[in-house]
Amino acid sequence: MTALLEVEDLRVAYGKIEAVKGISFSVEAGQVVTLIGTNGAGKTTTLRTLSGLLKPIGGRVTFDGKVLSRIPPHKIVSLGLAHSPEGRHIFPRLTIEQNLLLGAFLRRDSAGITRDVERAYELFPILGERRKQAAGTLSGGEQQMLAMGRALMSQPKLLMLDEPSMGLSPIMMQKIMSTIVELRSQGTTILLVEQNAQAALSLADHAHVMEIGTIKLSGTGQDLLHDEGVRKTYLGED
Amino acid sequence: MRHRSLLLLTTVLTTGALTLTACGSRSDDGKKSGDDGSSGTGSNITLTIGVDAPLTGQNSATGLGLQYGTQIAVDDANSKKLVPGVTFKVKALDDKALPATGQQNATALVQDSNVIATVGPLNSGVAESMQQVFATANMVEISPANTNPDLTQGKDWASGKKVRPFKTYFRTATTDANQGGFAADYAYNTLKKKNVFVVDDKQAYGAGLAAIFKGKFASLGGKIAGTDHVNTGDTDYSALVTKIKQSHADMLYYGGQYDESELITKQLKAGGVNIPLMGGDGMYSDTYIKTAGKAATGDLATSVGVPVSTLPAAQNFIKAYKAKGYPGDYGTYGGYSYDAATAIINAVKTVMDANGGKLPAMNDARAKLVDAVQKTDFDGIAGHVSFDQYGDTTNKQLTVYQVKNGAWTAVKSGVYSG
Amino acid sequence: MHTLPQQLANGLFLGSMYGLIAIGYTMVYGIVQLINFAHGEIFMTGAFGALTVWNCLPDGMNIWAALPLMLIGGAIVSVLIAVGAERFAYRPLRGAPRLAPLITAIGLSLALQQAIFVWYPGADNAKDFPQLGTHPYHLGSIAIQRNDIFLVAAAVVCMVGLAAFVRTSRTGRAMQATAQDPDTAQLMGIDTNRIIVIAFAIGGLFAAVAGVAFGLKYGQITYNMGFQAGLKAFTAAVLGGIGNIYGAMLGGLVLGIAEACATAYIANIPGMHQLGGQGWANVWAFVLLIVVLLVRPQGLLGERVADRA
Amino acid sequence: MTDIPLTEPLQPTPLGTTHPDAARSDSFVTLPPGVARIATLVGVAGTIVSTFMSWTYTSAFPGDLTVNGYPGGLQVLTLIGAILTGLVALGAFGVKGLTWLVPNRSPNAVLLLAAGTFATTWYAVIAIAQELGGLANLNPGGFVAAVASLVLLVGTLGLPIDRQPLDPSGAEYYELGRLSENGPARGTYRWLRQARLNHGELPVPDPARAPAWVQYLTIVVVAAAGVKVLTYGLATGYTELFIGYLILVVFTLWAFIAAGLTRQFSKITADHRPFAALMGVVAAVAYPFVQNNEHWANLGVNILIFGTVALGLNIVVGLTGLLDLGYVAFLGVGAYAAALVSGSQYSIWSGVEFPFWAAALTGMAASLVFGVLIGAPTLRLRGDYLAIVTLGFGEIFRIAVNNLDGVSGPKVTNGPNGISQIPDLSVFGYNLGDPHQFGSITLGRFANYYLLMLVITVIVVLVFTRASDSRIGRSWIAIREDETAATAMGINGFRVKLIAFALGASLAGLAGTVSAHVTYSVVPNPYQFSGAAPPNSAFLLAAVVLGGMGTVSGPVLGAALLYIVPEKLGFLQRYELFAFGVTLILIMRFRPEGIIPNRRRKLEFHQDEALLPAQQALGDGTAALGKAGA
Repeated sequence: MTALLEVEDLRVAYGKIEAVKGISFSVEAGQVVTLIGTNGAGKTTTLRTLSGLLKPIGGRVTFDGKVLSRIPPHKIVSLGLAHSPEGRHIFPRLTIEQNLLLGAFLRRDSAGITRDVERAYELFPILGERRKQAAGTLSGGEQQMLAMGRALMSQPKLLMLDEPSMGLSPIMMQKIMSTIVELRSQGTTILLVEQNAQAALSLADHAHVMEIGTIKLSGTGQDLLHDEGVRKTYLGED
Repeated sequence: MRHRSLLLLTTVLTTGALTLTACGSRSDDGKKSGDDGSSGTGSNITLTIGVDAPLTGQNSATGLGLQYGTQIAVDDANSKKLVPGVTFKVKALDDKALPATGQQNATALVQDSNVIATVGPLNSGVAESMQQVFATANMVEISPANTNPDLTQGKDWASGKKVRPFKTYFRTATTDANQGGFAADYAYNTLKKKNVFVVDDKQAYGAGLAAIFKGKFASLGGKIAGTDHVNTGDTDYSALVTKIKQSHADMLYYGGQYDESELITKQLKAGGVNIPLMGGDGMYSDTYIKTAGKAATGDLATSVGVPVSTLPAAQNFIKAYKAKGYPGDYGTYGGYSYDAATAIINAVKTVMDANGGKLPAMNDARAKLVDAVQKTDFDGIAGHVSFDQYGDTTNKQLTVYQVKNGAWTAVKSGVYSG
Repeated sequence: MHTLPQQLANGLFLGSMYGLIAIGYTMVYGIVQLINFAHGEIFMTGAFGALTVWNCLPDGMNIWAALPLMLIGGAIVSVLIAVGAERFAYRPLRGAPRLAPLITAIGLSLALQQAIFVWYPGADNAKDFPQLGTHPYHLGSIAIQRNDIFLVAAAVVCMVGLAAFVRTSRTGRAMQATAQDPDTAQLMGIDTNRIIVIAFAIGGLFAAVAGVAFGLKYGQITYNMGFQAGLKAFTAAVLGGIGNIYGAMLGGLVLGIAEACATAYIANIPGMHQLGGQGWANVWAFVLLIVVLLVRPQGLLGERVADRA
Repeated sequence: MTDIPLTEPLQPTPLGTTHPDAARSDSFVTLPPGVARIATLVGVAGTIVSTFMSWTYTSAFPGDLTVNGYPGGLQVLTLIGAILTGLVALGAFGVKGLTWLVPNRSPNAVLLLAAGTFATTWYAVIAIAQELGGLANLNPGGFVAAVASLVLLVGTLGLPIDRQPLDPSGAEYYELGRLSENGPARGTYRWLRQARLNHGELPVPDPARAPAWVQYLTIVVVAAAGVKVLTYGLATGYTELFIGYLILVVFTLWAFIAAGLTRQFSKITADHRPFAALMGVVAAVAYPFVQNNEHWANLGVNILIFGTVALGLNIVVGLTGLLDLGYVAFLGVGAYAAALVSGSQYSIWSGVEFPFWAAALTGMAASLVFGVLIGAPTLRLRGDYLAIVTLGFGEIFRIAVNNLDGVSGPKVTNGPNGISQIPDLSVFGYNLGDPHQFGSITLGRFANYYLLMLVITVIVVLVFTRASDSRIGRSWIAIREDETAATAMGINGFRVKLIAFALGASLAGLAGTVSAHVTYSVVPNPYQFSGAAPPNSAFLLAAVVLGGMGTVSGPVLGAALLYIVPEKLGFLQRYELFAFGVTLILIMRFRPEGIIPNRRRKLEFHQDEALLPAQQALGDGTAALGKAGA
């Protein structure tokens, strides 16, 4: 069986600067795969390329049997690839509910949408309490929940989360991470980009370490969690 | 180092080639101008009359009237051989109604050794930047359209201290001083209007005209119900109309062009203010009636000279203009342009006659032409053409027109004398 | 001061037109942060499109019957030009620094103006435009033209329709999302290029309505009518808070009323007798804009948002 | 994007990092190498010979091309083109002694020159046939010229041209949008992409190794040639010749770039900057002596005035990234200030006559005050608001000076009549209004003002370069690139922007003081947002952007083009403004960095070309907006 997402020799450049220099990895359905690495390693660039916001200069991305390279972002969403971007990027002047509905922009089944909105509120009760409130008034952690909930609204086959824990308090981070665990247990396929390597590795099936545009190391989450080099560089132990 | 000699060689070669081009260009100029035969020696020489006017953009309809009015005068002179041995040509430059551009055109005309004199410009503001250039070059400039008295009579003309700033500058259009006064006289004495609202467009022509009208009307004993100023390009005058309505004026005097006054009169009548609008030659145009429609009925305009349609010469001019299908609006200043060009052509003949039938060297010819133009005296298509000691036309004949049955109809002709 | 109601009405009518044009500026700016300088010319071409339809219709046709056709004709021209400009002039520059599309807009504005001036028959002078009649209705002391009633009605219909469209329709929501965060909007599955085209099209449509209203109101249109009107509408859009469609309408109304009042009343203020009247009205309009921006930099209805990036 | 340092100056990365395929040399027409070379040389010879023949039998075509024995008019241009092509071809073929003409040995230069010669010649031939009505009007010389130049072009097409690498076979062309699915469109596009010449990175010998005197001589020769070429172009007496000239000049310059000569030359000027600058000034000073014509001197003054104002605007727009749409008002403030103290009888202070230096300072000071008055309240606002406020200020200025005549406002400016009869300046007892004799050459009034303005322009250029290289200049650029980051680094954004605004305004005011005297009068109507001719705010922006933002020579070149092209292409007449508008759109579309790009700017404009912009552009656009705005 082929993987849900297959990335082969992907290369992305800003002008003449190559930010991603030929990486390959794959995500199987039902897995949680994580990309970890320092700032500037090319993780965000990779995700933005997968969702079509950036165009690669080389390589091949296959998602669910389709080659993504000539497909604009809004069509990629319709294939079942959802992207919760770095920095959350909720729509601040729309209400929480409107934000969630936008997540289901391409869906036409109103009954299903209503059901999924309710599911999002179940997952994140705080959102349900404030559903008519402008999203810009939420705290950082709540905005992250909204961003995740919104990404789930498209019923994705693969959910890409970019730095969901960035800038959050430890308690909020705990909450977000446990949500990811919950999603995994529901069978959602997740591609997770994180700087918090400890948390990411402990819940990932597979993990890849990125450094200046290349994948330095790959393995299962547990393997890497116990890898000497990874511990030194990314987990702050010496 | 081993390239040294070759570098020199190539330098010399390049310089040589470039020098060659210089020679080429010089001979080309000669060839081009000498298209119709070599100048000076033979039986036939070509002289150019320059035209400066806005030929593109907003004022171009009027500006093209200047160009083609001059063109017809030149065609007539050539076909009638008014000056034996001389073929006249027109070189029209576009000043875009901008002073600096007008000045560049003036220097270009002065530099062109075939240009004997210039007709133009349209705008008084442009004239200011050109006068000195022509004066320095001793070249005659006759404007068929400038009406600002300062241009010929100096800054203090109103107080009676008239000084002519440039002896090379003439005009076949009469000044605002005459037109404004004539209009005020007609409004007060003939129309018996006692309470007039005065508006102008804050351009040299319109503001000058309105100020003179206002002064004269008040001195006659009339009341100025109010004044206001608009910007060219404005379209909404509803607030102004409300103001005029409130002032209970019995006439509106407008100093400016038809572009604005046609809108004002429409909005005035639509606003229920049924008083006539009166203006100067800037709105004496068929376009005004055409665009303003019924609202124009009863409106008045003054213009210089006698009605063009009464002169047979003018009829031929209009016929020629239409027959050639020239663009532009000959109605307003086309006739004066024709007369201005004819004045130049006649003066060329005078200069040549005085010189034994030959044209003196260009510098000399230009200088002598100034005196010859000053002595101009003939009947043009827009009235008698001659110039007073300031370079102003002595044709003080003015006519008041009123819109009746969709056409300008002369209601009074006369000579204004202060 | 018994002229005040009339002057307010004058301002209201003028302001409605500014508002209609301003919506085009504000929508395009709200979504692509582009000052579409050519919008005034889109308004102008709409009026010429409508006039062309009128000229093609049989002589003596009732103006009320012709009006819908004229609106459609004007709208087709304006929308085509607006969308074409987006597709061929602005879209290729979307990644470039802001000056590039601005210069393009200035060039486009010049080209459109000159194209009409040079190629539209007789457009070097004002062109006659049919009117709905010139006899005013009286409402108390206020005289109201039929043409003005059309203008106000059109403005109200357009505004209400647009507000409903933006608030309730799916495309409307997509527009709001694109305006707030275009990248993320794409991640929601929104085709932002389509949304931008729709914004330009709506702007063009409203400009065409304004163009027809202009022709009806003044009975004539000119090739350069777009410049002044565009400038004022842009001012109105900023005044109301650029990016906000209600703000555009409000800004237009405030500006129109301010101009009418400046024409009528400033000269009555002691010490200002020379600084009033129609000649200074534009100056006061801009002074008002500057004062508003100083007190409330985001405009009357604008929201203070942190600059992106 | 956040993790990529975009502003870091790029090292010329070796080819191959972004494109897998190396550059290639490939002819457009398949010819045996020897044949191509021979065809080229035969074409050159034939073309040269043809210019000594008669092209047409009638002298009705301007320039009189009927003469056998020596060339005239357009033939001269063909001759120059052919000679240059021949020399460069020999250089490219490695003929000893001429190789310095093609330092990188690329035949691209030959191709471009041949194309220029071909275009000029065929333009001439077609113009003759068209104007005189039919090919029958061509004499054998004309046919010889046409055929020979065609042979020349075909021959050079057969040379191994350095071109862009081939696109990989599966390359995607996102920028084509929907057409990218369309086979023929893709094919055409691919062919066009691969047809692009590529000579920018071919190695050239470092000219610094040549002896110093050669380097100095090069600068002198180039400056002299520049003046010569310019004056020749200005002196072209008729439109056909000017168009031919334009074609040839453009292709020749392009060819010099392709040969690597311009790179060497810019290296030389960079190494000898003071000398090069001096020669530039000398060339500019020489202009009125070489082109001794008052009209062109008048145009020259106007170009310098306009160019100087554009330089001031360049500080505001190009360096600091502030969008000013009412800049011409500062020129107006300076002009009015100078007019008021000029001693003109129309000034309200008609008795006051300042010496020039004082008048210039007054004009500068007045503009500076206005700059601060406008800037202080508005520079804290977002960038787009600055645009509308400056636009409003420009309108207010024009309306105000139009009304301040004592009738509809306080009496200051004499309203629409303006302040006229401004007396000529006198500098060191030298009245600029009078012609002065220099040997056999008489310098007229406008030439005098040209020289005065040149001094001012030089001062402004010095101020501009010193400022942009200084601490404050770096702050401006930092603000332009990212205001938030700049502020975080401790730059007082408001103060720095205000300084830029005030400095730009005072430079414009300085230029205004001269302009008032040159035109004898100041009136309100030129100081508008957009109009049919310079100066106006839209044209100023256009000059800056066309020429190249952030550079010194860009705005001056832009200014020159905006004056000379309309002057020379008079045949466009009423289509002129339409053509101008379309040109602006096209230039922004295809060369947004301007004719003389600032290196950094160029990267900024084209960075996404490699990214293939179609979809990505939107997000990038807002980022760029945010950068320039705020």
